Amino acid sequence: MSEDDARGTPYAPHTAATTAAMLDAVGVDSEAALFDIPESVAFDSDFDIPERSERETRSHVEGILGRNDDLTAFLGRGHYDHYVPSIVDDLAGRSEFLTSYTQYQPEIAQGFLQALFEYQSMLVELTGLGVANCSMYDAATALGEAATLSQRLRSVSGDRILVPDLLRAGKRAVLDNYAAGPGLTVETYPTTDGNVDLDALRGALGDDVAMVYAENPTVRGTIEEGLAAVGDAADAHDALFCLGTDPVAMALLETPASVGADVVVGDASSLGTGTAYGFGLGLFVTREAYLRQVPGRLVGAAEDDSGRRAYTLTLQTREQHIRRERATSNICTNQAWVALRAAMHAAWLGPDGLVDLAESCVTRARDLAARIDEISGVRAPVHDRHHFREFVAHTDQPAEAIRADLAEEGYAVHAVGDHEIQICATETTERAVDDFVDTLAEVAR
Amino acid sequence: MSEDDARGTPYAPHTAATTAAMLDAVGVDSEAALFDIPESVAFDSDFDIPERSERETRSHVEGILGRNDDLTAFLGRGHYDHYVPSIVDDLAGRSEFLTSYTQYQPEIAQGFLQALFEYQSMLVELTGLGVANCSMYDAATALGEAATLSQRLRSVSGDRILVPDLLRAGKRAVLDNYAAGPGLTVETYPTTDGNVDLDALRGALGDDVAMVYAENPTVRGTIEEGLAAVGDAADAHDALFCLGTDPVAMALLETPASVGADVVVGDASSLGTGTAYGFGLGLFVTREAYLRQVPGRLVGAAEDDSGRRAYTLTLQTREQHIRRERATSNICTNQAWVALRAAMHAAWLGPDGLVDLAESCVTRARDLAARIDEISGVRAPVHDRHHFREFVAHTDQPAEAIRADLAEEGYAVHAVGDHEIQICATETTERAVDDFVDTLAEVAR
Amino acid sequence: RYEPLLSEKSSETVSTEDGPLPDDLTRDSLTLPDVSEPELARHYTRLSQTNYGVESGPFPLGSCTMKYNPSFTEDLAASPDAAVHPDQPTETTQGTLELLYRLQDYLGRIGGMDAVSLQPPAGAAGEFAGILVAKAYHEHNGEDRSEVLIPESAHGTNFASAAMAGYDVVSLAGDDDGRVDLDALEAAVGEETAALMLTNPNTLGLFERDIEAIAEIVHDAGGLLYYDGANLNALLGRARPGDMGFDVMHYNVHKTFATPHGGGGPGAGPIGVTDELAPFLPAPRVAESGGGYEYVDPDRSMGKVHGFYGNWPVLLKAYAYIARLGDAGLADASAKAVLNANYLAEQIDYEIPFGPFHHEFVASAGEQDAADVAKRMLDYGVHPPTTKWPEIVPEALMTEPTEAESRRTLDQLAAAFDAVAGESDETLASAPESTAARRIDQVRAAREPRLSWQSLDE
Amino acid sequence: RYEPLLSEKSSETVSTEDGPLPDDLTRDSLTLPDVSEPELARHYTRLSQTNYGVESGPFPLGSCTMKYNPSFTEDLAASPDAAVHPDQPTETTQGTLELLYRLQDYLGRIGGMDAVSLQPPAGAAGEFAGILVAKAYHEHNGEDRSEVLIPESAHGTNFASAAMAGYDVVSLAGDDDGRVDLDALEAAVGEETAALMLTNPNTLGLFERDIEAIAEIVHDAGGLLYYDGANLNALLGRARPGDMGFDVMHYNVHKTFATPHGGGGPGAGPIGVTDELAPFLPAPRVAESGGGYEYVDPDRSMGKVHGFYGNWPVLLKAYAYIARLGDAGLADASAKAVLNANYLAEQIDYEIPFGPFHHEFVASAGEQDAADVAKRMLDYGVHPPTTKWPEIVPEALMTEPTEAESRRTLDQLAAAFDAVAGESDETLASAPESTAARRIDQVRAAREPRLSWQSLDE
Repeated sequence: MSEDDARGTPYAPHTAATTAAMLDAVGVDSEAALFDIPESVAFDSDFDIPERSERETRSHVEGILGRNDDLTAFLGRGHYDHYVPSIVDDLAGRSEFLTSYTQYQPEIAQGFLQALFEYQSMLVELTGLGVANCSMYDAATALGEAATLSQRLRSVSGDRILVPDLLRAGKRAVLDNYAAGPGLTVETYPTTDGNVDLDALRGALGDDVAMVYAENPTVRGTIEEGLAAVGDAADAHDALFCLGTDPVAMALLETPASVGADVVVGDASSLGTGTAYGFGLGLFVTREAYLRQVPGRLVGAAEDDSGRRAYTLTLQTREQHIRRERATSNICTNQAWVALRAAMHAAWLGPDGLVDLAESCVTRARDLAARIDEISGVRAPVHDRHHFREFVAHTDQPAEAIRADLAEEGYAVHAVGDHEIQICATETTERAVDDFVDTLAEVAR
Repeated sequence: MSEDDARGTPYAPHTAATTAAMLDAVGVDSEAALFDIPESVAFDSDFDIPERSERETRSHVEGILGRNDDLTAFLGRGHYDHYVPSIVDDLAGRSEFLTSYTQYQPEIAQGFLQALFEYQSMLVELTGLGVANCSMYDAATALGEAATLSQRLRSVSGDRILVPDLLRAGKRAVLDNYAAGPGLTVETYPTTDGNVDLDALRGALGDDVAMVYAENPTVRGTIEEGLAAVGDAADAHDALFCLGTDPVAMALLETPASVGADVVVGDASSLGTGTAYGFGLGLFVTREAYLRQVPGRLVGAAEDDSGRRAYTLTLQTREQHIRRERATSNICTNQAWVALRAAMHAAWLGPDGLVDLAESCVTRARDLAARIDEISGVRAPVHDRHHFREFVAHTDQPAEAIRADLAEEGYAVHAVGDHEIQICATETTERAVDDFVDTLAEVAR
Repeated sequence: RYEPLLSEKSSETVSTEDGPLPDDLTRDSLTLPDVSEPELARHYTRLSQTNYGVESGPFPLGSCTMKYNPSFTEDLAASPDAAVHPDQPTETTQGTLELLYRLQDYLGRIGGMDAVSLQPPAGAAGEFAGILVAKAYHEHNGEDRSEVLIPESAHGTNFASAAMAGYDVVSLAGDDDGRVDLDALEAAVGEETAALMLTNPNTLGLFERDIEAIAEIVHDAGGLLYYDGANLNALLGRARPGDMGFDVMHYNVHKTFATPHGGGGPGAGPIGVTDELAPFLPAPRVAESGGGYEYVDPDRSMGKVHGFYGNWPVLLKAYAYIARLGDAGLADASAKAVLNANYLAEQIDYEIPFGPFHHEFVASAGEQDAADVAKRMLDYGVHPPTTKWPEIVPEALMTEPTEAESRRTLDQLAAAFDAVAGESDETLASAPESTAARRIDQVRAAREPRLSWQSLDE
Repeated sequence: RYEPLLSEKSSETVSTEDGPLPDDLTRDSLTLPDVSEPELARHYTRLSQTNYGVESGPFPLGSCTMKYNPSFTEDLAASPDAAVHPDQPTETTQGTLELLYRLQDYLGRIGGMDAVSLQPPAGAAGEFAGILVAKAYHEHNGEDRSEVLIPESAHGTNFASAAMAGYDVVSLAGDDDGRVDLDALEAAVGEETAALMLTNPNTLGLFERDIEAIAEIVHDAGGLLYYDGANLNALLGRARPGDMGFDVMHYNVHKTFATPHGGGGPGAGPIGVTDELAPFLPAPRVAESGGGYEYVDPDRSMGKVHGFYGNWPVLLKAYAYIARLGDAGLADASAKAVLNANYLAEQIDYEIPFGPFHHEFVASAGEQDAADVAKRMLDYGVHPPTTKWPEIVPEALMTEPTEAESRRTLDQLAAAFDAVAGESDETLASAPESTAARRIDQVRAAREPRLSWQSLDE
């Protein structure tokens, strides 16, 4: 444990004497003798990685991270920063949660199971659909899983997946990989003024379409106005309607169930995690009818031998550790602890707090767009829509130059077109808004 | 819980409906009706303190704290910065420890009691004396308590307390207040080259002396060389010998018991806490013979009804909540949680780690003094002694100017004389040492 | 679920020879537990599992105010910007000083006091400091008063603190209603009276309605009125000690301002005084000066009660709590604390002889032994009230649910009280049966003290 | 100790009318639990108390590698400097990129691989990505191979990942010694073989001694060799997949590099490849450039398996762990893991049919039901091993103590194994009896799925 005294891993308790005694008990005279590795493939060199004390390691890693610039990020496009209360770190950090394993022994995992059951239940309320799994990796992989789900349903035929032309490239790239296995092709449909171009979508639809995907709010922050029609159009061709959203938005916007969504995907890490370089929490909710085809883990209520309510992972025959290549997905390790955090955050907010937060996402974007619209050389919002958290602004100067100038001044925005920047406003940047607007006014003229 | 929605304390669960129902159950129609306060002393104004959301409060407080300059502090003189491993925060922060009460119901407080019992035991090992209490506020108040202890012992008479002339002023001021109650007077004895001037001390001693206090290491970082003689001298006059030290120093230096100390006091927050603006952990250890006169709480081993070992607060009849004005001290709330942290840190270090740390306190001070001695305009160490953690350097320039110039450059040292600065070196400033020496060389010439 | 002592897991003796010091300056060896970090983590995790905290369940300890401790204040206290050495020059620690200054100011407003010192590291230290302020004041006025008056029902620390300051303690019997007996006070007060120490509401939860008369009696005799802040959580925004005539007071920040009790500490016990007493406060205090902050020593300071500046991290948490709640939150905290106490009292079968009470009430266990009642309540999964004190109520169950409890939890607590009320003495005497340790033999523990693992081998 | 659901504590319905959006764009109302922070804190504290983690006790889950998760890595992951938005320009996130670059480099050295992608957010995602890299490679070479070979005893994810990538899975029976049967491999391999997926040591803990011959057979047929990194904790510093002839591998950072399992996740599943396959890695990767770092898309990238850059906080923790241990620590971790498995195996009564094993062994419960053995072990206060898998061992007890356990804890574990070994089927069938929940009826849970609190009312 001491700094000057490291001779191996600090996380094994063996003294030299214990090691010797244990080797003795095993009947060998060295640790090396326990390894059954042919000489020809043995590694007899070094990684050349120095060992460090805990203090030195912290200092080393903090030194590296300190090379990140201290920017105020007005960034969104799928990764959002909402204030996470301290209590979430405190409770989720308890080792009984953080260091526990998947709940294959439910009798000693009731706490985590109940928390995940509550997470699922909150998503059921938010979506209006019947079945939420207890996490996928992120929004992109959840979308990919929705595509493969469409191929497992007897009610759905076809091999085309339709996605909006504005779909974020990273999400599209992931979807392409998930779609390729079962032989699906991914195609785009046009948007108009940020939202689904319903006529164009209808034109693109056909009975060979397996799934239509739309987002609300869209990646540009606009709020869709005719999702029920999208749902109807998909339904008319027996295609799944998959809706991308997030739990904060769902607290205010039309429920996915009410617009006919069959699957809801998205990133729930907007609750409980904050900015973490794209670290996600894939939410996946669908109709009860598709239960047996759901990917990922499900927690169910059960009874124990004493007749009391208990919780357990259930319907595991869908999963890879039992069904192997016929599983509904390969997912094993998921984002359970991130889901725990999201549930804690949602419970901390309560329905009042969550609706307030969602409403502030509308008003902050609207107010900031209005202020920015006053700036000479900028027009905002570009889309004549209601917005959620973020919006696109037109800049007379090249967007890339604006972005770079703002970065110089300590602010980050997205450049999303030659003369279009995208700006996201949440409570965490509240204090910086005035200076940001002034700075933008300077660099934009 | 929501930001826009605060109507009272966020830490009470009452909805308006519950409040109404509860008032109803009590049989009153308003909260105001529950208060039995005469009109004439009722407060009907405001504190004019705004309410803030958690996010706003954090931002507000972080903003204030951010006004502290980012200095590298080569400071000691009673408050020391040693690296505290993460695991201490993690474990001590568990709410079962942090938010628990004094262990008056031992059946549901075994964990904390055992941890305090272990803390006491480690101090017994470090001091060689028989009884450690489970904390006082800090080194100064522990010293004050030692003085009052001397008045409660039949074996001790006299009303003079002798302390070294170099005693830190703050400690002296506290001691004066504790000493005044029982009518003690505090006097100083001279030091020579940092350490006890034994002849002078012998001269000052008499049968009217109740207690002799010395420190090892001294406040100037020097290591005493003849403490056993100090102990003998005090003993010759039936005076208590009280030794001030800290647990890191005790891991290496002569044990208090071996030099005849009757009471050991000091600050143990050098383990487990780090720099915290003088936040302390008063250690108090004494001979078993004085057990019934010990101030503060004591944890003892016991048995429960099933015959198993258990722990409990014991000998409480010494304490204020039972003995009132005849108690051994007024202390009630102590520093239990800080003691828990110190014990965790000591256990993390183990004997190897603790001795290594103590040895590094000697070598770091010695090495830094040697490097500084090379600087033109500086001579170090001033005292021709072995040092622990810190040492005094003579500067040709006025010490106050050096101190101020260093502060400009981001370094803090003590100015302890017209031409004397004091410098403390631990592992936490290791990375800054080279630059510090260069900077000192510039400002000192 | 017995967890061995660290020393029983693994112990090692390390020699200190061949170190950087001559042998005659060092000990020979050091023997301490030697465990790896994973073992350490499990050790303290398991210990924590046998310990009950505010987040474990209801904690209705009368007088102790076990309210919820907001997690975010811990994060702030752990901020690197808060980790400052006390000897850093004040021009480099303006953040720390500003926070302390603001807390002095807030506490002054909340208590109705003119000047505040944050130095005392706990409530009892605040009492000691406050009484020494009073003493310095009297001495400055050339008066040598020797007595401090304290009601019989007061906290034990009041008596001990006054005695530590060198005063003789005069104990005042209460009246039949559980409050200060004005006649007894008149009889006791005199030219030796340095101060009267009073808690209001008192330990029965009762407001001392005659507080103005009490103040007049004490002041007329040249004495000072000291307010013990232990029960301030009952009054926030409704009444202030300063407005009642108190001259000195201490605040218990872990009771009133939600800093955690930490298994016994650390706390902080700031004191507030009137302008008249401000020159006698502990040194130093934080003052504003030219847009910045500095330390100043009060002119006739009584000295110090802490080696540095008190329990800084605790003060920081208290400031954060006050800044979070503001006027409305603080007043609501008191209102809900009082509502909860009254609601709970309404639900339980034990008799409550005195009232109307505020944030706490003292029920009587009647024929039952209050300490046994407490042990039995543990079996119902709740923390019991404070017992056997104040003595004016036979077999006292001193109960303070705080504002943090929900109606649902109060109902559970009431159910536990009432279940125990119906049980036999035998059942109570053998309780608890469901805890990590069964009833502990305290008598033997005190008779044969074993205070370290070293003593277990004897 | 039943803890009600949040919804059973307090629930509230909030209208969304009168908000900033037209009604036709909003839902009507939202119903969710409505609890205060103190209630929330108690809810999750109590839930945690019914959950078993690595700091609760021994956790010898074979194949899962439940090693100790150092606390300091959590602090680093919580650093404000680590909280970066993924769309920040890379010139402003040089710290993040440097850390990722260094981790790519370290993982390459540890696995003997030329190039590493950190993107896959879990082991299974790593498999999927790795197989897609292989597929892209074959396609680039104009080859349309349709099969992936996988030993019968492999992890279920191998099969599922290959299938998700569009491959037919060919399962390979093992030989009598529990290793790959070279004859069976020869028979199965061919021009349709895209890859062989292999764990080494395999799930029985056995090193595939013929790994060079296996590599030759697969490579000769034009196939690639995929290394499942689940058991890499056995080999650190002793052998590297790259040196054995593997072309692609994934690392399970929560198994090998001590990031916490989080009750099921998050993990991270970086993949390493040879130079030949590097152009096909996921986009983007971090590259050094002129003293700084930048993202570059590999020339013939297979695309992406995560919307952004993978599980950044997990990667950060893994880097911190590697930087802490260094060469000596990593090698020692494996040595102690293997020593612990062998020592534990020596102490227990159950038969262990295959060996010599490394960091884990698979005992057989014989006539007992392995799942029942596991339930009964819970009553002894320890976590049981993985059961009933791999199927080659009847009633398998797959046991991996990891390096974190002390001899003392291993002896306790062995005692639990041996106590259960001597118990009757009836005792086992009614276990556990000392846990927060008794044996749970999983069959009924699956037959009548109730997956939300809404479904409980039905």
